Amino acid sequence: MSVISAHDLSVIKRDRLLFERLSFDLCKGNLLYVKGPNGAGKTSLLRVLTGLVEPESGQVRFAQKHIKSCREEYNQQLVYFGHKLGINHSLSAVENLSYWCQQHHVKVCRQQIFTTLETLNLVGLEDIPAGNLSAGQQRRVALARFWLNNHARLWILDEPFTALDTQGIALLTEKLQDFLAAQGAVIMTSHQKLDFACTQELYLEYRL
Amino acid sequence: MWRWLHPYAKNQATYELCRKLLPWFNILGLGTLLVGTIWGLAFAPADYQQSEAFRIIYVHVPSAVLSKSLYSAMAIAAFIGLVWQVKTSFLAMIALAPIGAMVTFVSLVTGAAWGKPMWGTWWEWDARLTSQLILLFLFLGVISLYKSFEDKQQAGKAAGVMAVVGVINLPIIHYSVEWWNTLHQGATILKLAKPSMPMEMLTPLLLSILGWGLVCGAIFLARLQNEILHRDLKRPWVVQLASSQDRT
Amino acid sequence: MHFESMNAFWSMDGYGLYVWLSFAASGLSIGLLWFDSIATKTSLLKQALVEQARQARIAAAKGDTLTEREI
Amino acid sequence: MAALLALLRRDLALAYRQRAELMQPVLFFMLVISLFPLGVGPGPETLKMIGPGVIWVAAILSSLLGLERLFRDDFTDGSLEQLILSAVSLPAAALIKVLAHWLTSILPLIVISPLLALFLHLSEAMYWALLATLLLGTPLLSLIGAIAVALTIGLNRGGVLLALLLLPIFIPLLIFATSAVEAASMNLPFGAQLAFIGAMFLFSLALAPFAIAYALRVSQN
Repeated sequence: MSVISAHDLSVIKRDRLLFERLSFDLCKGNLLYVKGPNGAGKTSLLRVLTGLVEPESGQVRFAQKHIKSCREEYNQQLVYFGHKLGINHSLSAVENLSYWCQQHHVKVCRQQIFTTLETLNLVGLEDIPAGNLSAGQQRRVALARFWLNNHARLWILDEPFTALDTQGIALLTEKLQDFLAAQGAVIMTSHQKLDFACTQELYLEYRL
Repeated sequence: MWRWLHPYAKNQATYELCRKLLPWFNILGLGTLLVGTIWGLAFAPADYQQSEAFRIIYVHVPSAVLSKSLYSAMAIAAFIGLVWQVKTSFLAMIALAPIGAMVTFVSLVTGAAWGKPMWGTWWEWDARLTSQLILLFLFLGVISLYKSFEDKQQAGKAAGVMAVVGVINLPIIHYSVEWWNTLHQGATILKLAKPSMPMEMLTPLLLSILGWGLVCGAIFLARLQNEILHRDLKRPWVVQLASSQDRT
Repeated sequence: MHFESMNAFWSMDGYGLYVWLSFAASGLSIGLLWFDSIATKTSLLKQALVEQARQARIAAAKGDTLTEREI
Repeated sequence: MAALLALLRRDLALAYRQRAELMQPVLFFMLVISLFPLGVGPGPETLKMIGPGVIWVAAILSSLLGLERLFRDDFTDGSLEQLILSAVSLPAAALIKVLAHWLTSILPLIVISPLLALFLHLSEAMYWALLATLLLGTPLLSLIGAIAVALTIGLNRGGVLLALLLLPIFIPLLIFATSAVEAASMNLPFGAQLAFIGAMFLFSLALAPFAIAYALRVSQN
């Protein structure tokens, strides 16, 4: 069954046509791997799919409904991991995450957040301001959302492996596989080589 | 309905429409403006109180009348763009803004030049002058907001919000300034009795207003064309147009 | 003609400065904006040609001919 | 509802952690006001006459200084993206953020206003009128200011532009507020002016959240 589909999407950014008439259909348990050189519009495509950016023409449908008409429902089922982490530097990891969970109507207790951070190898860093953490550690804090939000059906990740060490990459890959096995759908970009079972590929060309 | 059309057809069609209308506006506008101005300057009788100085009316009133209507037009264009997502509408909005600013500026300068001989001062914090000055600031605000964005799509939306916020505020500003002015009436302004204007003065005035309107319309069409060209610079039709113009 | 002589016309009964200032300012403002609109148009069309030349260069570098659809 | 409360709590906690930064507009407010007696002379009558206007102009200027904080950090670190993609309705969230901003950056100005009234020799009746106009009028500053901040958030250099966009729109507020205080100084009723400010406040309370939400969405393009 289709989770998210794009119909005739065209996107223009800063007066440059990134791509046009792009369509695809992503089903449960599948991963869409968006490839392409820098500047081809991968990030823009992902942002259009989340509904943050409006396409020049065409539409994105979530469970057959236009995402504009079911924004609230869509947002509850979606976790987006972008270039900007959404981690406030003055708040600690725990504060950041518990605030995020409340925003997304995810019910978690403090203990759960601590155990998740432990899985992500962040023991002892839970209570210090996130600004004092390294880039990779901050990314791990942001990634903890995928462990905490258990009612999402669609994950959209923009270059999730950047700045992660090998162990971090392994952790995330494993988590992605679990999610796909549990009938989730994933859209991601990466410069890493990916080996997942059910992978659809989408290649964006750089247009001058 | 637009969805069915070719995505770029609309801008091109608008451009063509502008191109067809432009000569008419140019000729009619320039003609009416010249006739109105020369009639007003040289043939209309002098005012019995203000003598020849009253001739400033033939530029002051048209610019003052147009300044408010241009702001409304700009805000309406912005509103259409925001609500019905008509992208060409934002282009019309930003084409109107500099014209509105220019006209408002003219009305301020001519107002000052009229005020000096009549009231003895270039500038008076009079209700009309003050709200006209604020109107100029609102125009400049919309223009500079639009210019600050590199992504013109986003720029149109942002400036559109500002234009609509401004038009909601405009009456509030106008009445509050008027009310403030009646409280702070300093040196009494010489209020001139306004008898109904005789025909030989009124006709050139109406002609001038019409002429200004048409000339502003012509400039608007030209600027709208520019905005469309700027937006579609990389589209085939613009390239074709450019090379055909280049050959001639 | 309302005025008796050209001199009377220029002096405007002593209000010449103000009247002519107003008309000059108006004419100048309209003229400048008009000029700006036309100048922008020519420069935009030139830019379009530059853009086309750039596209042609890219196409040449890619080794195939440029069709308009690809622009 | 819980999500909105969490947002309010987060913004207040953040403001508390950055309290040094929050003090700057307050100090600016006091400095601007103390420049006036130095500039126009210390005569109590003069000061009393210009006092209400000076306090209001200073309040508007210093509120502009703090406005940028409203969405700037959230925009740069990506929290805004996550907020837009959350289950909370964006206009409500915007209203909460404006409320938090008012509580943390404007309320301190009102708190120190008695001191400034003393500086400028305002009478007691004038002070109460001033306080009433500040309480009703400054939320309006925050609401309308938030629209302009949301519009300019994507720009790197929004500062002066923000003032350029906002100051013309604040003029009616300035007029009604200062005239209310002036009326109070002559022991005249000033209910009408307050009613006007109140009406403008309610009007913007109803519409501004939607404008802010729209502007925030545009900022993501």
